[in-house]
Amino acid sequence: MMVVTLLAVITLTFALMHAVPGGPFVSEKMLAPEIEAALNAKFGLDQPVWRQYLNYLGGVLTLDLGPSFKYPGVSVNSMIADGLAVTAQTGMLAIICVVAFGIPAGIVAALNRGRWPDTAAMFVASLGIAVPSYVIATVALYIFALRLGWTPAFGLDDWRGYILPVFALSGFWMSFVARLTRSSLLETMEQDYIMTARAKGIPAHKVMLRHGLRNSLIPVVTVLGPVVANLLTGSFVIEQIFALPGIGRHFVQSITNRDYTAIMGITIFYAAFLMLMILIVDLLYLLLDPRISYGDSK
Amino acid sequence: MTLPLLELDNLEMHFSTQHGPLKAVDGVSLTIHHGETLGLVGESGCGKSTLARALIRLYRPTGGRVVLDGVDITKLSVKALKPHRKKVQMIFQDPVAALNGRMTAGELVAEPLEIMGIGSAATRRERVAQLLDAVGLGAEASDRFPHSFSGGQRQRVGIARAIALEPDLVICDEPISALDVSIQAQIVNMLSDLKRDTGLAYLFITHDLSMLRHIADRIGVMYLGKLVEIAPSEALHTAPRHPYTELLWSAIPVPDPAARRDDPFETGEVPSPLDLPTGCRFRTRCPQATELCAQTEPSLITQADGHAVACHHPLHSSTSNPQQERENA
Amino acid sequence: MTRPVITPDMWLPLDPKTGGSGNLITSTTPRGFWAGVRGRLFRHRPAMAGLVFIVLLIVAAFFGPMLSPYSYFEQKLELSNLPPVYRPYTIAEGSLVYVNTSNLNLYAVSEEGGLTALLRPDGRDMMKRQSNWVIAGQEVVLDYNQRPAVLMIDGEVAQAGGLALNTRNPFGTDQLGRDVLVRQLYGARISLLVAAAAVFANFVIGMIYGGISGLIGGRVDAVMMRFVEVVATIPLTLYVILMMVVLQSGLMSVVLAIGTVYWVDMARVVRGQILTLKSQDYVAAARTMGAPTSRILFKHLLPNAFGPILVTLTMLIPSAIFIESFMSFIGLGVTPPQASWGTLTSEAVETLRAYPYQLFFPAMAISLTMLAFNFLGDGLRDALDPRLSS
Amino acid sequence: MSAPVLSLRDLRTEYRTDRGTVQAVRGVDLILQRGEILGLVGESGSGKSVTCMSILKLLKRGGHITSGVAEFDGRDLLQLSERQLEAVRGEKIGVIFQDPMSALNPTMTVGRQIVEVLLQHRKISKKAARDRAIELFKLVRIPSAGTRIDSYPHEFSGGMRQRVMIAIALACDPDILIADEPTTALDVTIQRQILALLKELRERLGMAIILVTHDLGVIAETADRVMVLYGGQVMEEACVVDLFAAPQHPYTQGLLAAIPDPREAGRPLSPVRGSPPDMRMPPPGCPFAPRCPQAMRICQTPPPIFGVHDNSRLREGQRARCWRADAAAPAFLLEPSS
Amino acid sequence: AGDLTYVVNNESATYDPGLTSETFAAPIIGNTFEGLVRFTEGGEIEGAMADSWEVSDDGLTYTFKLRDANWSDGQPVTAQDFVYAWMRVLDPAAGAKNPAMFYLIDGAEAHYAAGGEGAVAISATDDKTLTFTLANRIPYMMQLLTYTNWFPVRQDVVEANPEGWTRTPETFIGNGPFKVTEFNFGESVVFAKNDEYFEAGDVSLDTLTFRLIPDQATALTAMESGQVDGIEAVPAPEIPRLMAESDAFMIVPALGTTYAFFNPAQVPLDDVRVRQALSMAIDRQDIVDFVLQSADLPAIGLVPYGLTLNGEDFRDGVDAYGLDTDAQPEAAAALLAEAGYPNGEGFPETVFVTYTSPPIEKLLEAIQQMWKENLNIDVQIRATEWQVYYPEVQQVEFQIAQMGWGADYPHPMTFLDVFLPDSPNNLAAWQSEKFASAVDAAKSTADEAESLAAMREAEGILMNDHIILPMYHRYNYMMMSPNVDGFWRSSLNVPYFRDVTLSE
Ligand SMILES: Nc1ncnc2c1ncn2[C@@H]1O[C@H](COP(=O)(O)OP(=O)(O)OP(=O)(O)O)[C@@H](O)[C@H]1O
Ligand SMILES: Nc1ncnc2c1ncn2[C@@H]1O[C@H](COP(=O)(O)OP(=O)(O)OP(=O)(O)O)[C@@H](O)[C@H]1O
Ligand SMILES: [Mg+2]
Ligand SMILES: [Mg+2]
Repeated sequence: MMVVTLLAVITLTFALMHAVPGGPFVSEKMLAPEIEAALNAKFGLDQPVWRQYLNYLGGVLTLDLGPSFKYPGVSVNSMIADGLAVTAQTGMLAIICVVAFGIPAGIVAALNRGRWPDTAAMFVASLGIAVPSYVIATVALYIFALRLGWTPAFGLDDWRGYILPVFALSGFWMSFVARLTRSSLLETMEQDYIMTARAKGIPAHKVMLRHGLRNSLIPVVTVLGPVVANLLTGSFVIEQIFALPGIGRHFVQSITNRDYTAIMGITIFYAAFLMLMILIVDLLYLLLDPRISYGDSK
Repeated sequence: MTLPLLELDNLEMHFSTQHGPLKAVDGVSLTIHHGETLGLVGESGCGKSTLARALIRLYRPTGGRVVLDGVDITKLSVKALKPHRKKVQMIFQDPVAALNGRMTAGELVAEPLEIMGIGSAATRRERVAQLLDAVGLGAEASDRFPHSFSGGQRQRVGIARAIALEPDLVICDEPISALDVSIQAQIVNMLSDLKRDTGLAYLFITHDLSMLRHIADRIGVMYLGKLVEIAPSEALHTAPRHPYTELLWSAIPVPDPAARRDDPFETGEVPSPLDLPTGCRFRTRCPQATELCAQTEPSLITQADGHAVACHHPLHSSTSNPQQERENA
Repeated sequence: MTRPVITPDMWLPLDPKTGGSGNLITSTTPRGFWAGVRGRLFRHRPAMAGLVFIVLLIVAAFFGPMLSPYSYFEQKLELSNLPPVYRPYTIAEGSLVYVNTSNLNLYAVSEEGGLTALLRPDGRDMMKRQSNWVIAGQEVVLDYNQRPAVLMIDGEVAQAGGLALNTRNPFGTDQLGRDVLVRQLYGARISLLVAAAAVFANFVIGMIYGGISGLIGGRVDAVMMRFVEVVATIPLTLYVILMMVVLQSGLMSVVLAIGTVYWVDMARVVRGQILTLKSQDYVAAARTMGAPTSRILFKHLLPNAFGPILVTLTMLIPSAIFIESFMSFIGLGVTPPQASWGTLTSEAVETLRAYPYQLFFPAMAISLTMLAFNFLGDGLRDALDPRLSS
Repeated sequence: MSAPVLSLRDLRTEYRTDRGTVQAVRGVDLILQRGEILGLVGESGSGKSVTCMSILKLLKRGGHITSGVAEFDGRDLLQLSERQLEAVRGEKIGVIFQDPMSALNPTMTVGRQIVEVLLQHRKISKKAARDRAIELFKLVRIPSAGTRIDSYPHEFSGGMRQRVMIAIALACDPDILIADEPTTALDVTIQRQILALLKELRERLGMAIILVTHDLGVIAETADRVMVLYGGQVMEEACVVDLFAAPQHPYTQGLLAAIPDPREAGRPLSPVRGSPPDMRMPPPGCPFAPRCPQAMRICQTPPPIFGVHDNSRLREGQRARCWRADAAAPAFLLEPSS
Repeated sequence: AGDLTYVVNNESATYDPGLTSETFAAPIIGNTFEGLVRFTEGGEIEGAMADSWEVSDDGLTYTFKLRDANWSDGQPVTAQDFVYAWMRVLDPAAGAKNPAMFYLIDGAEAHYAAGGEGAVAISATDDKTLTFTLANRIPYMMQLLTYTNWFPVRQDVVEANPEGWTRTPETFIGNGPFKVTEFNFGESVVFAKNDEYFEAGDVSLDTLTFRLIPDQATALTAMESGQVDGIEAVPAPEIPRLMAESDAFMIVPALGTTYAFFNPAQVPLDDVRVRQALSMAIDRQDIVDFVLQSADLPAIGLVPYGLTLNGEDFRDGVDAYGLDTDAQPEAAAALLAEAGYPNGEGFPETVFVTYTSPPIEKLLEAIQQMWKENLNIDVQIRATEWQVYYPEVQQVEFQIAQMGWGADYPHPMTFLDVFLPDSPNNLAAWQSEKFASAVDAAKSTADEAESLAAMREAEGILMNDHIILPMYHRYNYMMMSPNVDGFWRSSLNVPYFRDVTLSE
């Protein structure tokens, strides 16, 4: 199934990529036709598309994503590997932030439903959702790096360099997860078994954590799965603004450059990653709710 | 004899659990005729609800057949099943879970009518009011939500919903245990009237044996996934043949403080459906158990008087003498 | 309890007619789930505030631009980048100026407090970093050798006055001297439309798709979810570029692009919810009644999954607004000089350092709208849960 | 008579909904002695469950206790903070909820749900808690306790879930057990065993039990004293023998008359006529008056609850909220009672 | 001594001097390689690898004597290295982007067309003598030689790893003042002083880091917070502020002109009066003052200021072609009326296409509004991604297209060449024999004054036909910390760190 999906992704992306105008050799200046022809011949782009497609598939089978068209001498494999090394650092921290702040914020808000911690948390969360990451990043850079000088403007050379990118990366998802957790938790807290737990003399916060939370996590996990895939494969905006050579930036640039092999390679990588995460989410469902089964319903 | 309304042929429902297969229903055969009330009693956890759910195709039975009005519905597709749905309705054991909390009582009761496209909105509303009245809720209940009802009130919504379509068969999974006796009486009367007037049949699962005696034509007794005895109501009450039935009978509480029994009631440990005893399933608790019981599983044998029992050593039997058999062993 | 005075006739049997069932409330008009929802929603104060805000916004977006003396495209280049509030300097009685320290221009302040004209310097000394004017007979010098620049009137360092409102352009002007307020209102039309499209796509496609996938389960679910993965992974940029090449650039294309790809998150959230809910007995009950899948989905499952759905929906709104600006950037969306909140925000971000306040209005507009939607969503969620009504 | 372990005075609880306020409990008094089993019967919807849940302030959203005192252990439970109540719940007072199916957390194994309460109130190891849980499982007759303890609620039958609830409530050997229809889903053999278990605990630990049930057989076999509720008020209270022998309130009489008689199998049963009151707008006088076959004009005035002191017609310990119990009531109204 | 960090905004596709045509590669190649000759800061040609040179009388044959200089691995730079480098550019299999630049050498074009076969007039007579012969006289040949494509490369290194040799420090062997010590793809390139450089004694920096920061605003933040020493560009909206207040701010002549193409094959632009009206209706001064707010100069011609021939700036005394730095609304409206669109009535739907770039879009919005106000016509703006825009423009499927040109070498011809009939960059497919012959005349004469006159004539032909709408001549705006001395950036966009010293 996974292979079929991947094949579909490859095929569609390949088709899409060749369907859109432009090509890897469009640059600042026009090339004379004979020069363009020479370049196309060199990279095999003079062959029919189906042939290129088959050739490409052949390469993918051997796990070789080929050389970058735009950056000769840089292999797509190494582009992904190096990019991942950078992206994963901020991505991991961002995921930790999302989970470590988003979920607790949602819990606190739910616990204090209608009181000020709830209002405050949800106000901040609404802002976090309403203000896109590039605005957060730019404003944060302006304030913290320039005005206050607390953080560097770019680079991950010391821990302070991580603060702004991680903050900008996680802000939206943190807010979203907080709101989702709160909403789901409030729903769960109306169930009869919560009353049972309270009747057992379990303190309110434990009731919420032990009985409420787990039963509320399905939507949160649903959302978190792809978020993990997204954060670990990078965000173009953040990597662009903070000058991080991560996958997200490589990916968007590969599209701008019509760097065919890079587009394909990163898409495949991302697709595989996303599928893995969604698989994990589906498995987590089973863990979270023993009533779920993936059999055909009667 | 006319075609039975429902026929279960060796119905099996096994669950797979982390502790291995759980034989919740393990080969039950029975028939229900039009206009008949079949009571079903048995140990808690013996598979009554599972049987009910399997025969209504909420579970896909793992074995056997369910024949409804001459049609085998065991393997029908969801679509093909739909016309048969109308014939069988169910009152669920758990009223909280069985009522959608986002619908008012009125909407809940109107739902089957709507699905089957019966009547106009106005006539439906009238019918809903009628139904709610019939179950003793009163029309003002129609715009309340399940959560605002007491346990018994909820159950009555479920009952009203199940009879709304005037089905041929209503499966009642403990429909009245949450009701006070007066309302029990009211509902039972209503169900009887319905049966009389429309020829409705019931599969009535309950633990209230005295109520069952009152309404059931026949009663089946289940034990650990098996039907161990089935007989006309009166016969079963006056002369139970299976030792388990007798045990059950002896445990009925009597509404008379003078007849109070304060003895500890020890009947041995109930075996687990995960780990069934060999031979007769009741033998571990049976005072009459013999070697034979441990080896061969008795099959349900219908005797001349229509009384069927699955026991090697039946009690009160006209055909066999338990005393004698015990000596033989 | 005090004992009532008892008269002998009180011991007579009660006439069944008078005493009868006076306890029963007759008359209650049948009220369904949705009627209750409406009632509860109308009593939810934050939700109503949100709703009122959104309605006002829509009204303002459609009628506001008509009332403004400016149009969204009209430029006044020399009055670019003016702030909504400023501190004027008094040169002489009735002669006020505003100094824009970011581009070192001087603007005349009208009697009403509007910034109405650029005052071109009479001279500029690059070496000393000074510009000079003669205004109302006074020698005015702007010295930008120091930071922030200092205004000197007749050799004296002048102090700026208190905050004044720019009455000509209450929200200030943008890089091309256009009125930000009108552009903001105009942008609301586009962004709200895009938001509505996204909401619609999510509501219709996302909910139905996810619902069916979760409810039917098994192989159908597997295939449908793999399709979601495919949609989620094919590069959006390429897709948008293709749309742009195939279709005319414009709002409809944006709506179409968003509609076709922008429902996968919702589909997955809905499916997750359905998976937990479908094993509930009330679903079983509906099945025994022969309820078709669609009814089980819409009547039973989705109303019970509304919490996360609404949260997801409200969070998708700003994303859609920003996706629109991204699409516009690539060339699919609105064309210049049209503006949407998304494009206004990106423009403001570009000039963040020089004119930080330009970000305020678009960001505020989106944030307030979001808050309004969140309030409304929360209210709706509460209203949809009859248990919460108290 | 020793001091009661729980005394509840003038409890009033209402549910505020957007369709009006439901006056679920309207001034219930209740005295529970140590080691006593108090049966609570009454009309469905009469406020039995709400009374039980009010004692520990376990009301669903919208529920408000508007007055009352629940004295336990020298303290008024209704005045305690949530934190203080937590120490009482599960530990001193155990609760069995009416709906065993939805009252268990579907995503937690039943074992953990029992272990949890033990770990909360007892300083014991996880292992010991688990052992105790298995023991409790055996006590409530769940077969192969050792393995089924790791099952999830949905894998249990209704009766088994109910027994899990019982096990949870009994886990800490509470002083008071509030059992709201604890055996409705159990077959009679197990029901009898469970009731025997409760009686044994009462003997052994002096546990006091409030037993809500509709099964008058169970009441007859188990309860010491019985309270009959109707319309959110106590209609009658008596020791179990007196109640069955000489019910004073017409509602109680009607209730007893509705019990199916095995000798009359197949005949229609005789329910109390009429329908229950709408508790958003309870009748001004006696709540039962509109349905009472013997209603009098005075019944439109709320009757007080009469006790022995007010009226010699009642037996010791018997109370009834009916004007006919009033000393002033004309003699002709009184049926020859047994 | 010292370390310096300089911010660049783009990753270059390749750092191979022969293959690239990107401006982004120039900073790296310009500091690691040197050609035969180079520019001085003042714009004069001086010898680099070449010690001396001779040009034959017919101006066709060039002979260079190389000085003793080494590659960064210590091997001597030879004439064969140049021959190899140049012949490689002319081999289609190598994939060079700019072989057309070499077509002026006799036989080169045919060689390329034949797939790398056939004689080319380039030869090394010995290790230190290099000769080549042109097909036609090229007045600006010496300037051309400063372009990276003419730099030498080492055959052994290139052949060992033809694609990847520029991506690892070990194989990236150059002959310039710095050598690469680290390549971090997408992040940075780190250089150290090249001790083998022939003027190594003049180089004072120990290490030099080019940090890639794609976002100009971030780069500016890094600059203003002192994290870096120089940035190659500043965000357009910041120019006025920085111009006024920053000591580090630098304005560098760029030899670039921003203009729009009119497509004379499309209605209504097929009428020269319409083209002229459109051109006249925009206020170039306002654009510079209020839209760009920079030091850029309003353009009313193609060739930018600052190109001097025969001691004269090209622009001096050149006709205004009916244009002005200010708008001429009345005259423009009159022209438009004459063309049949009085007060803009009946003006057909016209689309102005451009590529996505916020400052350019702003500019076009201003122009759009000027047309609306001055001519009462509505012109649509359509901005698309470069990759979509450029091929579309190449197909001549546009009405008005935004474009610009930057000099490859400091000579007016680099601008005029664009409009030759066979130039791939002649996007409007404007065919003018007169223009071609004027350009030819300018190239074939050895007399600078004559050549200048011919080029001015050529520009006149172009401008009078109003094929382009010139907007402004651009400058580059960058920042370099005030304690960096000796830094200069050529008008061809190469920043030179060779002579940099750091003061405290
Ligand atoms: N959450 C609620 N909101 C509104 N009304 C409620 C709510 N819960 C209970 N009620 C009402 O309060 C009254 C008392 O309910 P309660 O559950 O105590 O009845 P009960 O005596 O336990 O009945 P049963 O025997 O059916 O369980 C009923 O009229 C019921 O409708
Ligand atoms: N989904 C399931 N997965 C695994 N086991 C199950 C499942 N449902 C029921 N069982 C098991 O099947 C057996 C029969 O359950 P069922 O609910 O049919 O009992 P019952 O006769 O209705 O009992 P009760 O009278 O207590 O309701 C029990 O042992 C139960 O644990
Ligand atoms: Mg059951
Ligand atoms: Mg109750």
